Amino acid sequence: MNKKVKVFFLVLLIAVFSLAGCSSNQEVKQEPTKNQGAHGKKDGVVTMAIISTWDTLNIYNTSGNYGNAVADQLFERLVYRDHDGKILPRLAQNWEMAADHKSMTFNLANNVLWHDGEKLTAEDIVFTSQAMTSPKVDNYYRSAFNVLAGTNGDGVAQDPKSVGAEAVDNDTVRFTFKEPKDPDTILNAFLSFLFVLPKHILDTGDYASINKSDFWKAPIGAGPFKYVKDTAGESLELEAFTDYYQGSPDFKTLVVRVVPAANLTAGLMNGDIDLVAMGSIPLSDWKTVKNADGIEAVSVEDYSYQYMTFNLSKENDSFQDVKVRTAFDKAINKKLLVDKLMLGEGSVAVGPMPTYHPYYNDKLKANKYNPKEAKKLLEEAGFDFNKEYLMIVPKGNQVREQSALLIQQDLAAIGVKTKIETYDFATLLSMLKDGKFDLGLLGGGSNIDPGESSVILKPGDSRNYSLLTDSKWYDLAAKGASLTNLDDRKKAYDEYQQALVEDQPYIWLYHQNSLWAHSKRLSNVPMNDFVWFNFASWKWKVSK
Amino acid sequence: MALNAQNLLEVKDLKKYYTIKSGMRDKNKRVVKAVDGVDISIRKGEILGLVGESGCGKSTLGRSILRLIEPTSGSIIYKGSDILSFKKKDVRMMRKDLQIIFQDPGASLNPRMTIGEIIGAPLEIFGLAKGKEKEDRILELLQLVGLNGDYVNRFPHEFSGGQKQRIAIARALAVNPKIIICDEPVSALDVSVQAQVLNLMKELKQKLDLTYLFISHDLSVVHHLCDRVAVMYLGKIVEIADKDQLYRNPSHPYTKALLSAIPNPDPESKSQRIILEGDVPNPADPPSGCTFHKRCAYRLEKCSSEAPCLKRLEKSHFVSCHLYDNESKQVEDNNSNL
Amino acid sequence: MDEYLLEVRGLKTHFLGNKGEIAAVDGVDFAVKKGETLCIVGESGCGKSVTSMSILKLLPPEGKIVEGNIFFKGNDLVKMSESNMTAIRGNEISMIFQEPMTSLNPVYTVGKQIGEAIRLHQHLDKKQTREKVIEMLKLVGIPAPEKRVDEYPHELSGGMRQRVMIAMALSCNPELLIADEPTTALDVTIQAQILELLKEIKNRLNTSIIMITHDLGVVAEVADYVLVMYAGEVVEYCDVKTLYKKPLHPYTQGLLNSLPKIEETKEMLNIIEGTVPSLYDMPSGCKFWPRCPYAQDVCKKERPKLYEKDNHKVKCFLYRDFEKGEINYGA
Amino acid sequence: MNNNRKKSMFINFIKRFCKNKLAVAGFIVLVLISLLVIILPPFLTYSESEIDPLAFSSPPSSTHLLGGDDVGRDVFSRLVYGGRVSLFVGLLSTFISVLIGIPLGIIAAFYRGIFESIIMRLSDVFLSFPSIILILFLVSIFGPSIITVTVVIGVLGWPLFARLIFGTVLSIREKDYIEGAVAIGETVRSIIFKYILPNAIAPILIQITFRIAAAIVLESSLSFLGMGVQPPAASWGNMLYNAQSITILTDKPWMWLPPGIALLVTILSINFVGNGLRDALDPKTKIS
Amino acid sequence: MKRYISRRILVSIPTFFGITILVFLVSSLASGSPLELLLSNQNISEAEIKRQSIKLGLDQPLYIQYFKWMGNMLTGNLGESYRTMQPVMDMIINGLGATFLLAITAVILACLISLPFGIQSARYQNKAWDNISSVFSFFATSTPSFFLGLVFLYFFSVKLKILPIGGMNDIGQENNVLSLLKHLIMPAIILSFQMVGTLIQFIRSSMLEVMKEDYVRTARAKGLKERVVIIKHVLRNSLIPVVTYLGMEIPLLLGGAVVTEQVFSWPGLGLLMIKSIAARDYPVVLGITVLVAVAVLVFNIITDLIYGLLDPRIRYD
Repeated sequence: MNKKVKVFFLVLLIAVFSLAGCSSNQEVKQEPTKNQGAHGKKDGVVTMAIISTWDTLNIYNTSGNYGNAVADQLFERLVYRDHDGKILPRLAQNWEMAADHKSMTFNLANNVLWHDGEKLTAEDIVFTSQAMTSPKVDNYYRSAFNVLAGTNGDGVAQDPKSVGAEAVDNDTVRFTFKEPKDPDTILNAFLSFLFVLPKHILDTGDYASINKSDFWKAPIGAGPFKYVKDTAGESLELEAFTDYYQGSPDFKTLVVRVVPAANLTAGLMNGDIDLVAMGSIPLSDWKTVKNADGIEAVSVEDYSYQYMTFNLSKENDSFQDVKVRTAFDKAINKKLLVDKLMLGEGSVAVGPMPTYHPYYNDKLKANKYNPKEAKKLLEEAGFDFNKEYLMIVPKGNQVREQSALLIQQDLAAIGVKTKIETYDFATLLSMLKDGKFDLGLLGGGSNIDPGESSVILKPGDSRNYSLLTDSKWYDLAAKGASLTNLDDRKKAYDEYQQALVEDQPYIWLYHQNSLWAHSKRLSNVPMNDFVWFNFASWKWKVSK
Repeated sequence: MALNAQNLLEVKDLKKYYTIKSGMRDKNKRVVKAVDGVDISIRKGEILGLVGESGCGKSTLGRSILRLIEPTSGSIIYKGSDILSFKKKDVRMMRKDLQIIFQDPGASLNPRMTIGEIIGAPLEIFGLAKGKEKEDRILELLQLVGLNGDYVNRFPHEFSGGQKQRIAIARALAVNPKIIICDEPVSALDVSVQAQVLNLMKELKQKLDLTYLFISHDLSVVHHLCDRVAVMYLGKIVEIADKDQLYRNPSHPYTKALLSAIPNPDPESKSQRIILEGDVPNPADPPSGCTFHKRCAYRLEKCSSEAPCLKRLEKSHFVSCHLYDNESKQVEDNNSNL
Repeated sequence: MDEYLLEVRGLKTHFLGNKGEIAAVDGVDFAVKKGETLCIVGESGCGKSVTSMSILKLLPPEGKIVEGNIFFKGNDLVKMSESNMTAIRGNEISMIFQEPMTSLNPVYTVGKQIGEAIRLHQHLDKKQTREKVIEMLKLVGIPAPEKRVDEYPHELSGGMRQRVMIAMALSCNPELLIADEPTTALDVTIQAQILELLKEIKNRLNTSIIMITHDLGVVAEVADYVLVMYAGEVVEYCDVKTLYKKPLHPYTQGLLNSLPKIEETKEMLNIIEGTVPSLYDMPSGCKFWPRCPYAQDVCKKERPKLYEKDNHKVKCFLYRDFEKGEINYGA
Repeated sequence: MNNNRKKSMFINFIKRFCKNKLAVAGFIVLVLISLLVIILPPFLTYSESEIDPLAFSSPPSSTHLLGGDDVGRDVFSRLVYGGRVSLFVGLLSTFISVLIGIPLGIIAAFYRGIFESIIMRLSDVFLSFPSIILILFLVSIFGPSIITVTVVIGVLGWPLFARLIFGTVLSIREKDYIEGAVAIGETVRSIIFKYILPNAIAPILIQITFRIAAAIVLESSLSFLGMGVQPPAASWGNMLYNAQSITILTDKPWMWLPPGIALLVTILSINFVGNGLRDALDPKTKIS
Repeated sequence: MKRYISRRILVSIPTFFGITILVFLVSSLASGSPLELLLSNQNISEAEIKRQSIKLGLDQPLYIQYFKWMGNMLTGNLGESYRTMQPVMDMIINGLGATFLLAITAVILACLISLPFGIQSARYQNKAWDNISSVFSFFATSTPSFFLGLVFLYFFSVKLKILPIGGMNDIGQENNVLSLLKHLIMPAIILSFQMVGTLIQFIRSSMLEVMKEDYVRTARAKGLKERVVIIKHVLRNSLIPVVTYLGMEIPLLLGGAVVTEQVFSWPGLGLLMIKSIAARDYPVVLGITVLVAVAVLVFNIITDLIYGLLDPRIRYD
């Protein structure tokens, strides 16, 4: 019996070690050659860091922005966009909006190949549109498709044939819309998320098979890089697609690696990381990074915004009076937030759109920081100074958590007592929904569409965090979205912004810059465009 | 069966079986018959010795009488009623009459209580004395067992083994018991101290009119102290007789071997010794028939199949052995004088 | 000197206890000849075990020999290096202990444990060792030794384990066997078996034995010479018959008298009053005087010497005239 | 008279405890720390969440003894308030563990049978499970806060005490003096309170000390992981939470060294005291 | 033996189900559905979130959800992560490998460090060596691992720059064992540190206990050299409780490495747990919890078996 036991343990031991071995990979491919120190580099390898996992390679099922960083390497989009919102051609060489604004035609580059060598045609785009509007397919971003004819408000099309996408010829695709649309809306809101999928692989005749397909484990796209292998949630290895129609990337391997924000700086400095793509370098490390040799650090103006929400539900009458909300806006020293917490790497917000937004209303009459006036306003409104107001803050964004403290101090200066509580996002959301709060700090902003912020102003929507009942502000934004004339649209959105300042359904606090950096090994990296997940990695140059 | 007038306490067919479930390791539950049908009676004013080797069940028997261990079956008649049928409350009251002294005096006293508290505890429990009366009684008891009254406030660890045993005796005496069960009270003590305690016990017995059940493995001590002796082997009484009869005329082969095995403190006397073969069998797996037969030099054929029962050999000399099947006088009330 | 196998002279072993240093063995002299059995007898704490451990220098870390000599075949063990000691232990002098239940390592088979000493001292190979082990088991009367050799101690009864211990001790044909209370933990019938075995072995192998015991019955049974110890000192030392016939020291007398005996019936036992004094708190003068019925003034002040007559040594002022030839038997 | 004896036993215990110099040092440090966190707060210039706009990440100075953190809060104040939280969580959670564990352990040991099976099997499950995983899980469910953290750590600590008291009671139950107590007619109640508990108190006390240390470490680990005491409240763990940035680690040691050292010193002191207690109370493990 | 193992497994089954039910119930008490987290991405529409939640069966009664989950689990399918959409099983196996590597290294390290310390301090009780190792073990047990981790990071990564700051591999060096070792060394040391402290004390007291045993005296009386006595007789017997302790400790390490993994971004189960908790990724959280429970049950059995190997008094049949 003893012998058996010993054998058993031996086997167990071997199993244990082989298991441990598996995780660190089985074969040692090549010994590190030459003078590779601790952080030695292989030529032709560029490491791109993101701070959170891309979750899935299925771009239509990814929950966050980090998936986009990967998707942009693997898949092609029709157009892409620079930092200022200017649309640049990519798969589509040029495009034309029909006169009735009900259809738009795109001419494709004609030498585009999939990673498996097949040719990419307009049929692929049509297939993608039809598949992603099919109710049989999971697509978180389906609502972007709701501009197309044949879809309902959520972007679902019961009959794929009816979807407004057609291949005019191999290199031409035409989208038709339910109602007249402005080209900006189409290019910004819709095409941002249209990653083209290969029909020749995914079209099995049954859309339901798309989600389950093994395709997503090692997707074949038409982007600058090919999938090689990945460790779920940790790292992803991509290889340059030498037949890429815009020209092969300058280096052989791109590694996308999940690195906690706290480790970004160290990684950059010791050469583990070549490029910080998604997620900011911690502010506390910013100085270090900026001053480091061999690192190109860029503070990129971001289009996201931070705001404070009020509980405006019927049960809570503390903030119903616009004077109170205005007073709060005047009481908060937003400049201090930007200067102290963000070390100046950001800007004070007036509305959801920053001053560099194409639709920014430069005639906005914003409230000025003035605690004295604020206090007077509160007194006029008969504000209850005895009550302690609960301010809830989601966990995770350090600047936001810290801003709560400064805001608390500012409010205390005008006699408003607040209590800060920090919760994880899920708990916070349910508190918001149930109205178990007085004030809250949140953030938003994810595309350049000027009406993007209206979602938090729509009564009945679960993102209506201030629990608004008045649809006034939402209607203003909706009006803007329906117009096809640029000037009309601009005017409508000016009005929208002015209304937000006057009524303060939310207090717009600040826009925080994204702090990104890359090794000086790399050049020609359009870091500014990264805000829109446009990486243009085929243009990066690596110095030898 | 009527209680014999002489008998203060009668144990009838007492059995204590343990099941050992050695947990995960054992699939069969095994039964250990620690005490397997013992009939014994203690007469008023006598010292009954109970001898046997370790594991023979003598301590279990002693503790069962006090219901410190719950016996499996049988009866223990004391003052006309069966102790085993007592409810909890009655058991406590019974303990006023029946007391016990343990082998290891070091372990039988609560290390966190002073001597006064230890001796005073039974007084309080039975409401025998309070306040000054109690203090006096404690002093009296201490003097009775030959200890200095100044010791009341000391803790047990400050005493030697012999003194601790005296304290234990004082505690047992506090309730004025009728019977004291002495479970190897001197075997942990040195020779010189053992003699002191033995003398004390004898003295107290006379002074306080006590009855002892004296459990021991030391046949010399038993010889010195006891009036009657019962020999136990593997849960059964194999022989019981008056002291003189037993030591002069041991009848059971086991008793004979036991007696001959005692080293004699006299280098000149070279008595022939009976050396038993082998060890005491595992109580969980005893031999069939007479449990002694495998070690017995006189074994008969039937010993391996048939278990003998106690038979009277002479007046108040009983033995459980097939050797005496024919000699033994058939007596009707076999048990009454055990 | 050469006639003695072992000679202990003025041995003093001290222990570092909680409350300071104590003299566990306070000047002990004795000697053992080839083939002779010496019993050291005394009550617990008298230093008899420490004496035996001192011989093999197996004292716990807090104990040390501070004075005296232990000559074994002419060599002083006290001065001997540890590595030379290991060559003697288990080989020329071996030992058996009181608790057969705990004296064997539970995780090794008995064969392995016996074989360990054999392989160490006799440099036998595996197979030879095993044969020798089985032979030893046979010698000590263990039935089916071929089977037992592969069993673990817990599978054996107490008596069997003590036999294993004896087998282990005898495995290298030692000249001296020290048995420290070898039968105390055993039942009477098993004790008889073991004593019988020891006697047989002594006769067969002519091994000298030092037996430590508190049981005067056992002493009478096996001893040639007896050393009575009290509080770390020798109080009486003579051959066994003399001791039982004519005990001289009041302590020895008291000890013998306090034993209940089957041959005689008396109402009360004779006792020695009081208890053994604490080693921390020894009386001045003779250590026994507080319990001694014959204590005189001189006993309280001076320590008696070991007085000797006719090879009968006793440490008591009652016999200080021994040397002058006058014998004054106490009582 | 009796009290005198007990008093002298106590003095004896103190003497033995005092022999262990590390334990005495630990005790003194603990007393100082406790006094500091209890008495000091009202006298502090800055409260734990008060922001001094001039003290953003400022190094130690005369106004801010240990400097300011990255929002300009006084590190020293936060250290003191954080100490309050850490000690509070440690003590209260241990108290909860004792309150649940001791009765359950006694019930299991005294009534055996089904009680023993259920209670001990349950404690096996609890003990063999990595408590940090369980605590993280529970805290995430019930929402992190001082109270949840305390309660969860406290509740999860019960098996330690149940096990300990179970073992102790069982071994004491085997002692002859319990049988002696039964023989003189003591009731179950007085056997528990007069005979068992006084003899079991030493190991419990020792366990309590070590558990307090462990609970403090657990709390600070949780806070360090961001799942414990939530900002703006301070705790030593969540002060260290921010030190996971390289710059703070390298350039602003005043922000992470003080809470770390405070934690280390506190835990070390408690462990020293626990060890001293063990030496003084439990003669078995006493050496020399 | 076989019977023993199968019975132990049988006994473990109700415990296992008990744990799953408990964990599942407790997780249902959480406020907020995990999918609501998607609301933070403003590009995802509410309608799609609802569709997804129906697809995942989150609208169904709890017991149905439990049975579905349980049924899947029995076929080895722990569901898919809400956060990463990966099969939970794959994620756990990935993390388990990393954690196991870390844990085993730490255990081996702890043994290597603590054995000589423990043995020597038991042999030279109350001598200088003993005092040093006792103070060392106190520091080891008292230093919170995250603090020590930060200090190590500060010295070895930031100041001396000789060890990497975190992760399991250098980028592009996934197959380089040397690089793996470099990454492994700090977390393994930190993780082993607390164990070292406990182990030293454990080995020391266990050895002191054994050294008092009669059979050690027997061994000495046989003439064995002190070294042989210590190794063959004292150590062998002292290891029995030590192995039991380790057997208890290893499964605890599987989850207990949370803090260390966080400090060094070691991609193990602990880190996965933290991330999943933050994301309300219940399939993963439940999966890890259940897996750790199974590991604990399995290790208990293994420990028992090792115990039996070391101590022949224990028999399984």
